[in-house]
Amino acid sequence: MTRELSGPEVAALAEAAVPGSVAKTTETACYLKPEHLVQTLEALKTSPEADLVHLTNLCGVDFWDHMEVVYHIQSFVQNHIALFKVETWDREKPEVPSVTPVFHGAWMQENETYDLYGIKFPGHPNLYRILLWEGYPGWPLRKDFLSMPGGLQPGLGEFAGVAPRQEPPVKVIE
Amino acid sequence: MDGGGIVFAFYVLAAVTLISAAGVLVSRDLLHAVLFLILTFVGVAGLFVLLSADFIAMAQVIIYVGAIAVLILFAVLLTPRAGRNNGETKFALPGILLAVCLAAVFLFVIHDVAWTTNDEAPVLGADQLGEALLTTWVLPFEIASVLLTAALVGAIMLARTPQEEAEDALA
Amino acid sequence: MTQTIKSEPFILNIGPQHPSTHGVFRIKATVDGEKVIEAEMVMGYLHRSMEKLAEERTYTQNIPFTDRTDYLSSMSNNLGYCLAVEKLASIEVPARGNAIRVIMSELQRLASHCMAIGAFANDTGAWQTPVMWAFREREKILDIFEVTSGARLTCNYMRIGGVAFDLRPQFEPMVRKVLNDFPPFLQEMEDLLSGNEIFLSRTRGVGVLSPEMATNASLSGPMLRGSGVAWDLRKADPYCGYEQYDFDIPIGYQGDSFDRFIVRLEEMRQSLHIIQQALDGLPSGPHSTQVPLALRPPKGEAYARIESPRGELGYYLVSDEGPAPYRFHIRPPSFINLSALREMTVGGTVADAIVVLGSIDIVVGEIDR
Amino acid sequence: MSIGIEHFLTVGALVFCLGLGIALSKRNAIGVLMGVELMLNAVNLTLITFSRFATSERPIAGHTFVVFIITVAAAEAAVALALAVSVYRNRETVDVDQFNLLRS
Amino acid sequence: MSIPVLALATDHWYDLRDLANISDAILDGADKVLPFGIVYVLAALIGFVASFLIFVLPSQLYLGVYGERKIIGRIQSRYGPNRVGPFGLLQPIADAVKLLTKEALTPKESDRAVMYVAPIIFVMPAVLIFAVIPFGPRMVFANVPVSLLYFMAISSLPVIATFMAGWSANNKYSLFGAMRIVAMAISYEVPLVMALLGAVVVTSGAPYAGDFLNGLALQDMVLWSREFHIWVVFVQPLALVIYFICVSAELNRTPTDIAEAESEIVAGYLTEYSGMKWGLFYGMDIGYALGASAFAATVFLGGWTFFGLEKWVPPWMIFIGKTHLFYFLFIWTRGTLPRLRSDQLMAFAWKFLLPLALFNIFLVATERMIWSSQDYAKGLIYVFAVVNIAVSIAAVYGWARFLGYRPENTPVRPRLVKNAGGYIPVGSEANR
Repeated sequence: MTRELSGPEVAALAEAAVPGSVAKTTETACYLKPEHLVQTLEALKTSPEADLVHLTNLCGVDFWDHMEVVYHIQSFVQNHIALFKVETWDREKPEVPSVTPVFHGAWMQENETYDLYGIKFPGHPNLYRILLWEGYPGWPLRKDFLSMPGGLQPGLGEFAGVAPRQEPPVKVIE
Repeated sequence: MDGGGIVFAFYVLAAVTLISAAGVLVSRDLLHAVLFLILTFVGVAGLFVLLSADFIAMAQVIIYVGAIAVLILFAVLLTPRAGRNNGETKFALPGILLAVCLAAVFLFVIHDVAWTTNDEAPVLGADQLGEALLTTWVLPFEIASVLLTAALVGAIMLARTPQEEAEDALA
Repeated sequence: MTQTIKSEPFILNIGPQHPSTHGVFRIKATVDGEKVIEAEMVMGYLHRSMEKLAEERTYTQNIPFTDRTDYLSSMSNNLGYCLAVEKLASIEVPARGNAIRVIMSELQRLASHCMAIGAFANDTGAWQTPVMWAFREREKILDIFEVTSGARLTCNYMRIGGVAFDLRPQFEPMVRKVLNDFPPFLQEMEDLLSGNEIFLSRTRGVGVLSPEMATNASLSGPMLRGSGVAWDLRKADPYCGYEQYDFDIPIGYQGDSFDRFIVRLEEMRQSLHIIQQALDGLPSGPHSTQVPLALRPPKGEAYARIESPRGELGYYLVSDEGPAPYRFHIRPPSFINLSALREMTVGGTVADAIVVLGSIDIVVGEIDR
Repeated sequence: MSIGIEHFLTVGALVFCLGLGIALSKRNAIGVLMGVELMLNAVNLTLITFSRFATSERPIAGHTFVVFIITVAAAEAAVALALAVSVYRNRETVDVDQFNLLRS
Repeated sequence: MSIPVLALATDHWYDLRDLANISDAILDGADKVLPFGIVYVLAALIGFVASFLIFVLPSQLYLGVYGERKIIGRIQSRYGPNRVGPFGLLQPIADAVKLLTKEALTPKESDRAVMYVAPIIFVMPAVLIFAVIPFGPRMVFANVPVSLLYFMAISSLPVIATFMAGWSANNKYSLFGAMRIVAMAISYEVPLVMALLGAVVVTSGAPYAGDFLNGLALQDMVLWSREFHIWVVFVQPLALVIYFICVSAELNRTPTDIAEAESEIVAGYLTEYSGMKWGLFYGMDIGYALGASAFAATVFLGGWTFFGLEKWVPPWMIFIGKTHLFYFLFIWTRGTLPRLRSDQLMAFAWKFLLPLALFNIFLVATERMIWSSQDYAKGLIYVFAVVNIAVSIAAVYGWARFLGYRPENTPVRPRLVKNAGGYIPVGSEANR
């Protein structure tokens, strides 16, 4: 059974590898500072006790006010999986350093995240819109994409008789 | 050589040969020129058949059409698009004039000489040719084989790139 | 005399409409003669924005979407998504439901690998025969799916907390027939292809991936195992009670296309073995737990993955206690397996590129989603 | 109406002169080569004609010559094409007007 | 120089064992009424029409189109055409009608003249090939003394047509097909000629009816197998194998169809063709394969003879049966084998087939010397047959081993491990 490392465990590993790299820790995830991201993952990949060699999953999540990039990294020999996150608070020009130099497998997934969220990955060798075409208006997986006039929001708002979802913290762009 | 069939065949074949040879001269596209050249070879092979040189005719088609023309096509493919222009040099006019003069001389000689001919076609099959090659002409035959080998080696050496030579030197 | 060599490389568009791209996928290859010197992937022709759409459907309504991603292995896709929701909402699945899920996903693996090796042989130029033989066997599995779920290709059979319906009485004899028919068929394929000198010379040493490269490029499934990395989520991270069953992980020797082919062939044998065990020990009891229709999982996130026929199929869900997932992310194995396509094709010929693409076993519906 | 030696010789002469014209006038090296091939073919035709019509003790000699000429032509074509390709590679042209390396 | 062929059948026109009787009767009758010279044209027409009506057209439609689809269907465990007519027998006609009514598109940027001419040039040699094939003792349209060379010469022409087709379409896939076919034609012509040379060395100069056989004439090769009661294939098994491989490479049949490799370059030189222009290429591909089969049946399988059976059964039926049998080999390989890469195919011609063909010539020339020194003893040829079969198998196997054929070193089953983990080097999987 693969052990899912808890947030503090991952943070301890990351701190041991690169001191000062952890921004904050939750129960499941370890938030890294963007400027230390590549260095930390590189160190964890080579260190035998962490052995985080397989970037299993990389995706973005939009939380209206900020966006996160989520990294699931797997170790084959230790058989554990670690969850890293990086936050970016700039909605106009979100940027997270690219981990493609460390994990070649991030090539496609960062392209996809850029395509659907507009998060730029400096250091990526060839960042382009992989699924949509160049010049496609907007970033479709952002929550404010295609917000309709009249205050309708994406997402399934409600069932009958259930209180509506709370207002988003960011103003909807018309 | 009488008979309506032979006369008809000769004129058709001569027309094919000459028209396609002229086509090689006038066509601007190198590839079209090669295709005309192939047609010329086929026409000449037909004339060989009329001259009851069956073996030579077949050898003409196999070697000229099957090998040399295909080789030329390959060379055309290997040179990029810019090299496929079949235009004339500045010496075109004098060259063609010289050819025309030479043709006039040839035609005059051909029609002026009283040729003594035999109407009976000599029996010249593949077996006679083989025997002649291996008895009377055995020395040229061997020299031709050496020439072919030399051409083979030379062609390979010429067409090699410096990279390939470097690779072979390492190997 | 200058010694520069000027050859004229030109761009060859392999696809989007091409017999060997298995859908609308395009490789923009720069070729020098027959040699590929640069390959760029162009995809997205089939993009249906599933991840966005799923944010507007309830958790149960999203199950049919997962059918349409990897349409050649819909059962596995259903399963991966249901596992993610169950992990998010902490739902237990009864033992019978788990066993049915195992049987179904292994049958799906058989069907998908049939298609994979058939299409792969087609890409090497075997004129339709292997693919037709594989289709013959695949039909039997699709018949089982039809009897069980009512659909052949997009089954929509798994539910959150179990499976949609219990098994029909004719299910067991049909599966037994498949178990009987498959070993001779696998032997047939081995005779037809594995020992074929032409097939060997087309696939051996073509598209070689070192284990380091395979790991670094996040590959999974037969691509990773073909390179000699023993990694199978059914062993490493068992789900649905895979730990009860006895089976082996097949791994390749040097990571070329032929290794991926024999790994797939052997995986089919192991799948048969698993189905045999699961069918013999099929527990009785409910096939599903009762789950509220308007499922509202607690706030949080879950990443669940399964070993789909193409590799690690992961679903990353974020819930905000709403009736629909706040974020629905698919980790599509064949999309990420393409990361190494450029490394495998550049330097080979165009024909090799086709073979490499066939050995990756892509499904364009899953790449573009 | 009958076909005699003059007819064949005329065809041979005309093809030869056309080949000469091509060889002298064409700019492309491969075009020049084609002209040379045509000339050789015309010579073959003439030789076979004489072998057929001439009163000789050994008429097979004409055929033998043709075999040798075909051999030489094949070798020549191979070498000439290799030359053309390698010249193109080094000079990026097959224009015979541009082959002026020996000019000071 | 031509050798008198034993008249197997009577001279009556109704004797169907030799269809030349009918045509002779027609021509005799026509000669009495028509002016001089017309009869030559008529003879050519009869020969053309008869060979097409009796052999090429039915074989092409019903073996080439229907039979091929049906047989490949059975190989692929499906039914094949079964909708049009009884057992789908009208399928080829339906195909032809469909092709004729389709629009033949020409791309805008193509070389229109060349693209138009290419299918026509492609068809011509396919028709010309059958001129020299002997269907029966007297049923040969043009019994030229160098008919074997004639076949070689004609079969080198379609390459030009396919090159024209590939070049003129101005499509990159077509250009790939054209490049490949030109490269392949040069390579495979060489072992093909070498292999046929072996057969010629066996047959030429053997005594027959007080004269000597001319090995370059196809009819004489048939007479050779009739005289010595053995087919050339038994004396020259290696030559037949090399011939088969080379000819399927030249004809673009499937194991070697790199010029129109469907999974790689869409349809190669045919990519831009449609309608009946494509249909001509498709139909004449079958025509060439039939011509190659007829040639192989004549040279290697004894032509219209069948160990004396030709006295009772019409020889042309025996010949057609043999041709179809050989054609079945093409269909069979098409249905079972994957395709080689173009460079592998080229290497196969030069590294494998050519040395074997040279070895074969050396072998057969030695035997020919022994045979002529023994005054062409009839029994000796059977000894040669046994020796040649054994030596050929040994030569093929030995040369393959020499070139690195090691089936025992190729694992066809993957390694099995019990537990997941990282990379497992080869050899250390036992302790997992």
